[in-house]
Amino acid sequence: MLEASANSGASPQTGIHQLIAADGTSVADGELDPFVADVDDAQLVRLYSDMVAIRRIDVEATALQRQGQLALWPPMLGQEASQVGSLRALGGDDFIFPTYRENGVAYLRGADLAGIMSTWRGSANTGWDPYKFNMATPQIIIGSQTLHATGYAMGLVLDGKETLSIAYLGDGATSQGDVHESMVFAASFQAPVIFFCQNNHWAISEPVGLQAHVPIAGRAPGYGIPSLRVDGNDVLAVLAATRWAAARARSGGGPSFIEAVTYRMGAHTTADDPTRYRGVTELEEWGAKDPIARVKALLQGRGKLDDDAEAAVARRADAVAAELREGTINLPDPAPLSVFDNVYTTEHAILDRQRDHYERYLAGFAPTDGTTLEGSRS
Amino acid sequence: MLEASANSGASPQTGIHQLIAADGTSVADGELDPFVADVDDAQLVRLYSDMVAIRRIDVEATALQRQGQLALWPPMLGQEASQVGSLRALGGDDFIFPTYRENGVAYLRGADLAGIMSTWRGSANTGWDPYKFNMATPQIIIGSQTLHATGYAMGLVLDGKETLSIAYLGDGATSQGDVHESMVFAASFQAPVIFFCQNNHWAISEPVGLQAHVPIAGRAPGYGIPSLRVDGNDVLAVLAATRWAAARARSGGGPSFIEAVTYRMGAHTTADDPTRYRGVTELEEWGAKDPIARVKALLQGRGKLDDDAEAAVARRADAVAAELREGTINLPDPAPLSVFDNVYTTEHAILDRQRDHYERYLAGFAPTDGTTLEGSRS
Amino acid sequence: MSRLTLTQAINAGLRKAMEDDPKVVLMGEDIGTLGGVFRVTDGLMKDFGSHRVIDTPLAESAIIGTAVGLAYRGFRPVCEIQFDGFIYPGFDQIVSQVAKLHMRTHGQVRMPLTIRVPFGGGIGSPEHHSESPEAYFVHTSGLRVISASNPQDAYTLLRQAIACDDPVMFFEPKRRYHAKGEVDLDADLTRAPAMGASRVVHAGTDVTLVTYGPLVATALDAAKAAADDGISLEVVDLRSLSPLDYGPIEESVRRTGRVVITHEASETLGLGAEVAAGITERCFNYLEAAPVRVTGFDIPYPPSKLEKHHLPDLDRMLDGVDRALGRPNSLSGLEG
Amino acid sequence: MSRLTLTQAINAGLRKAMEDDPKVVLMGEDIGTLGGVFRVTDGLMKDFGSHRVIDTPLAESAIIGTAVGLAYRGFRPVCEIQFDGFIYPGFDQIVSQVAKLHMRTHGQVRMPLTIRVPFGGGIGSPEHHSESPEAYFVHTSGLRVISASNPQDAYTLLRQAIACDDPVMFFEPKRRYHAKGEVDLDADLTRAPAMGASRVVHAGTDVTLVTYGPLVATALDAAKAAADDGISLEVVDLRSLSPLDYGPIEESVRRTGRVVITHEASETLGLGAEVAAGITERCFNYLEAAPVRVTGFDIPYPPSKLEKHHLPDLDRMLDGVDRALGRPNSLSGLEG
Ligand SMILES: Cc1ncc(C[n+]2csc(CCOP(=O)(O)OP(=O)(O)O)c2C)c(N)n1
Ligand SMILES: Cc1ncc(C[n+]2csc(CCOP(=O)(O)OP(=O)(O)O)c2C)c(N)n1
Ligand SMILES: [Mg+2]
Ligand SMILES: [Mg+2]
Repeated sequence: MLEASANSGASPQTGIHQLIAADGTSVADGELDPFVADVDDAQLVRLYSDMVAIRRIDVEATALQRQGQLALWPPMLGQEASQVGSLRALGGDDFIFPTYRENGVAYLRGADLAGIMSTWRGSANTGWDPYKFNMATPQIIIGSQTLHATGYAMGLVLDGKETLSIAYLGDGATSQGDVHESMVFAASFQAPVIFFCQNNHWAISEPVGLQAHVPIAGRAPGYGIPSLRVDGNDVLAVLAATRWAAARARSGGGPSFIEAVTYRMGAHTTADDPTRYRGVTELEEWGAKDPIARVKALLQGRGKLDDDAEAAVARRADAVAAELREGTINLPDPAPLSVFDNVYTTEHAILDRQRDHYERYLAGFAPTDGTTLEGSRS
Repeated sequence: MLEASANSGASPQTGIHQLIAADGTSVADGELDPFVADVDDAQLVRLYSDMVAIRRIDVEATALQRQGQLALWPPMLGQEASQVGSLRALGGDDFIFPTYRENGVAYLRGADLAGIMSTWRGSANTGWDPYKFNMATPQIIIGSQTLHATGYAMGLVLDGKETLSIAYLGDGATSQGDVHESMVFAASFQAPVIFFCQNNHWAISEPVGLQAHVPIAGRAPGYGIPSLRVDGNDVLAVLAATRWAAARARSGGGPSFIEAVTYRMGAHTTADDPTRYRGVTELEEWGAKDPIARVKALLQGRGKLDDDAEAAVARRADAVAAELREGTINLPDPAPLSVFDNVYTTEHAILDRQRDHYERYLAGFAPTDGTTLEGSRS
Repeated sequence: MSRLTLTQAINAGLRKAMEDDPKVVLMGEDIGTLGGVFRVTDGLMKDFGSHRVIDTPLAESAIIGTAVGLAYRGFRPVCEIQFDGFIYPGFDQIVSQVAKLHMRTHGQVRMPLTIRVPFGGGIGSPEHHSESPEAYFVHTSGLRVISASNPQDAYTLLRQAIACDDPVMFFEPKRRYHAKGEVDLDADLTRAPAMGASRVVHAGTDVTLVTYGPLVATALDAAKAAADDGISLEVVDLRSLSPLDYGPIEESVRRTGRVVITHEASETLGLGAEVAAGITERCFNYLEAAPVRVTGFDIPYPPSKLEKHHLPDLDRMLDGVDRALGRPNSLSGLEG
Repeated sequence: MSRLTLTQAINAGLRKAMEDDPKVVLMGEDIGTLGGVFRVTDGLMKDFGSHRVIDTPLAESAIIGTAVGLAYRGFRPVCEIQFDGFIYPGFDQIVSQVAKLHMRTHGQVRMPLTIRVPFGGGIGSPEHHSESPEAYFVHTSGLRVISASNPQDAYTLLRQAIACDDPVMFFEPKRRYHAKGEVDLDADLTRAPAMGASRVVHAGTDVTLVTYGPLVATALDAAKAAADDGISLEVVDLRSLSPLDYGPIEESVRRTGRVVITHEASETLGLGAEVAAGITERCFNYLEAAPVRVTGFDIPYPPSKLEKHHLPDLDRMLDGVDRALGRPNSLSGLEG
């Protein structure tokens, strides 16, 4: 019988670095502790606030999808610590290459919420300027962005910069040839790139055991790339691990690989129905390891999350939700002739002719509502 | 400065399993010895004879290329132990997926020498029936065949067979995405496939250090695939390692990876000029580790290679050379209309029309030498 | 006769092929437990087991490449590529291996793969989910390329594709997945129209409208609309994109003298170029006007709010018909 | 003026581009120490350093994909693909990333990659070393596609390609690599013919013969041979395969009324299909005969002892010319 050997070893809970346990108690980790020695309670509150804010983005976007305002939404529910912890370890000059799921990262990086949503509404392919936020736009072709991050990091070496690039990727992505080739190039050229893999246990309906027979973090050393396996629901551990990798990159140490072991609590996207392929036990089990609840417990245990602080966190989340909703609903539809925009940087005899023909064709329908047909070329 | 970190660590001479040292003395290896406990001197003489025979193929083919009888030839000089040792560990039902360089393997498998040469003469794309010899034809797209071998092995599981498949690959090939994906699939489906990598230190002009920062055999464990690193110039060690992998495959143990550390003593192909990129020191160093010389020394040391035995080995090599030359020179040119053969298994409206037109066109030139235009369709 | 959606018809075709031949195996991402993101393989893993309905790791080159190995071993793999835009990582294996192995081995190794690709736009999806990559494969010698436009054809053509000893790219018009039609599940394959045959799906006399896959339904609507306008369109469903079957088109164009070709793929070297060139070669003396192409533009697929401006619709088809007839149309007054 | 081979001209073009712009970097397999398997990059690593002439690991998807990352960072990578048949593992990165990123990012990210591909047959090589994959890229919106036929054009077009902010596929006719020609190394790029411009390389009046890359030389020979026969051929070198420049062809066909298109790639959806369709659209009323295609057959590239039966040569071109002229030819007496 040919059956994937769904080796649960692909994701054992052993050997995973952790700084905050699921119940909110602190855990000592000799390797990681030094990287977050400076993180005081105030900073922990900010990380908490970040997580609450991006969870709210998720809730709001999911609702907007149900209301028909978005065509699709890929929830990040459960992965807030991985997104927040990794992003907050980076400097503003570090360049990010995300997948489609790092919408929380994009928000924290400063991208406009409506811009982020424009992709999921279908009004634009992507919604922010990569150079303004040092963050590439969402990548849908699985694994592709890891090569871009590696090439960018090769460019950093050529330019003599001390910044880095980071590629986000999923557990499923680790099966793609491109991810392998990225590691080969990154190792050969000692490129300052961080491979940040969110092992959320699922690639749509496929469990991580189908992609990886043994823990994913075990792959990188085979290329000479050091790796760390951390609790991806532990924002401090993720922050520390990413700082470890960033420090290596900045000091000429080359590439690093991080496996953040987390869990996709929601559907793959709003188009997916996970009840078809996974049980509730697993969900309950992971629900008890919620990344936000544990920080809250930790802070409350220390008496560092009073009502005022909670209220401020809630206000921020409310503001985010309002801005998101408002911005999304008011996103203008793109102008018809903008389909021809930006295919090329300059003129193109064939496409320009098609545009002219289509403009003439549309003119035959004589719009009466005052809208413009023009794309940016006009 | 962006320079590949040519980490010599990519091929350290440490940690390499060996049973016959370069000077022909026996070496004990607790792990490998059991796999060749049955190999007596008579068998060793046969392995020696195999190596001498395929070296002669190489010499003869290289000469034929210089004489314009072959368009190209990829020498295997220096890699005889890797080819002979691996092939001789296999059963006749085990299916082989070679690269373009395993021409010695093909000969030992029984393929007709002229057939083997037809590819390199340009008179046929390939020259043997894969099903007759359980060996696929040469693969030129680097890495591609590792997926075919994996799929074949998946098929063996489906068919409930206890045979295996083996994919040959080079050190350069390990950088290709396909090789990675093969290991992912092989591990997931526990396919009985052997990845047999001949690290001959070069991929055309690129040293292995550019492809692999640390030893190649270190990659496989990251997929949960056990690997061995052996002296690829040691026919016994290669035989033992391949038997180890074969035993694993046959007993449901799944895939294995072998890195045979050897050296491409010749040019990449007859079209290549290695003096442009590598020095003589390296060549001399490896010349001293010749795979054939060491077996000869071992046998002579034991008094097991008398003049009669040597004469028999030489006679076989001479016969091979004569058959190869004779067969190659007499290979017929393919018939013009055979360009249309075997593109499809049955009729094809468009191609059949092109064939008819071309037949009519050629007929206009009215050949007078009695040759036929027909391909197999006639 | 059963009334089935296109997905149900394909599902039934897969089921029948698996029942008929134990060497048929399905491979792909999420095709097992989930039944595929479009539910095309729904229930098949349950009924045939995970050894014949194989959820693969996430790697398209490997899906095709291991299928090649399985074919070597005598299997008939049916690979699902989840969406059109994800076929490209498997392109090398398709072009350099699947298409060439039979010729490379002098006919000794057969490659009876079927590669199923949900293709085309119009479903409001993000980038890479609405591509029409068929031309790449039509240009690749050694492959056969099919596109079904309705449930009956889908059922029959898929069975023929799987039974065919050549590799077949099977393009499924995903935006018609829910369209229903009558399907004769017990029909004898040997009496069905040949896999390579195109078909006139609407008879007419003024202009020949050639299309395939998702736009066949639109073309039939256009024929109705044109009829109201007194123009009689003959609609040809190509069904086989490679090889092209010029028979019915030729016969039609010799009567109409005018031909419009429409598809979602970009114009330049889209299938319309081949049909236009091929029909001109075959019917030059019968043509009253240059063949007209009504296609997607030469742009990457746009965001979904713009897709209606990229995809040929009924109005654009009729505008093309006007052009073929020399009637007032969007290009009137322009040279060329 | 210097007398250079095609490889020397490309080498000079690379050198000039690297001197002019420090952001130009070369990447590829064996391009550094070895200078490339065709010696096109000979000496460049020595002169510019291994940080600008990068020997990469053996992985085409990564060569293109890391070049995308370098372009993100403001570099202008020039990637060498060792042989035509090895471009396919990089196809996904080219089609889904290189071609689309500028549009995807609303023009914010530019992809000024140049991808050099030695292409075509006729050099007696084994499989995968003689492919003509240009049509795949011509069909891909977002790319520009160039093929130079002589040293001067190679030098100029390559510099233009590298300077272009759009991605350019640069197809080098490898069997003409040793052909020599005069090259003006100091010519002002701003005064050179546009990168997108095709050119009449031999004036004539009876039939227009359109081609590019390796077959331009053959077409010029055919023009000479035809002249002996009293037939005057006008030969057009396309130079730009995408976008096509119809200007000179149109002008020519309006005079000759007859056109033959010839290339090594397979016929079905080869570039000839687009030229035939496009020219018919533009010149229908001037055409005296259907455009004729003289191309490689719809087969995988054959073993080298058979390649002369696949590749269009002078005789097959002239047979095509006869067909265009309605003179006795290989298809006379056949219908269609
Ligand atoms: C090349 C490619 N193949 C298939 C898909 C379809 N697809 C989209 S997301 C996905 C699963 C990805 O899983 P993982 O990498 O674990 O990321 P996650 O969605 O869990 O964040 C698949 C198969 C794709 N987008 N690209
Ligand atoms: C996909 C692909 N890219 C490039 C090449 C060109 N090429 C042929 S052999 C070779 C080097 C292969 O090196 P390795 O895998 O070490 O095998 P070896 O030749 O040393 O046996 C290269 C780059 C190819 N054949 N296929
Ligand atoms: Mg996942
Ligand atoms: Mg090698």
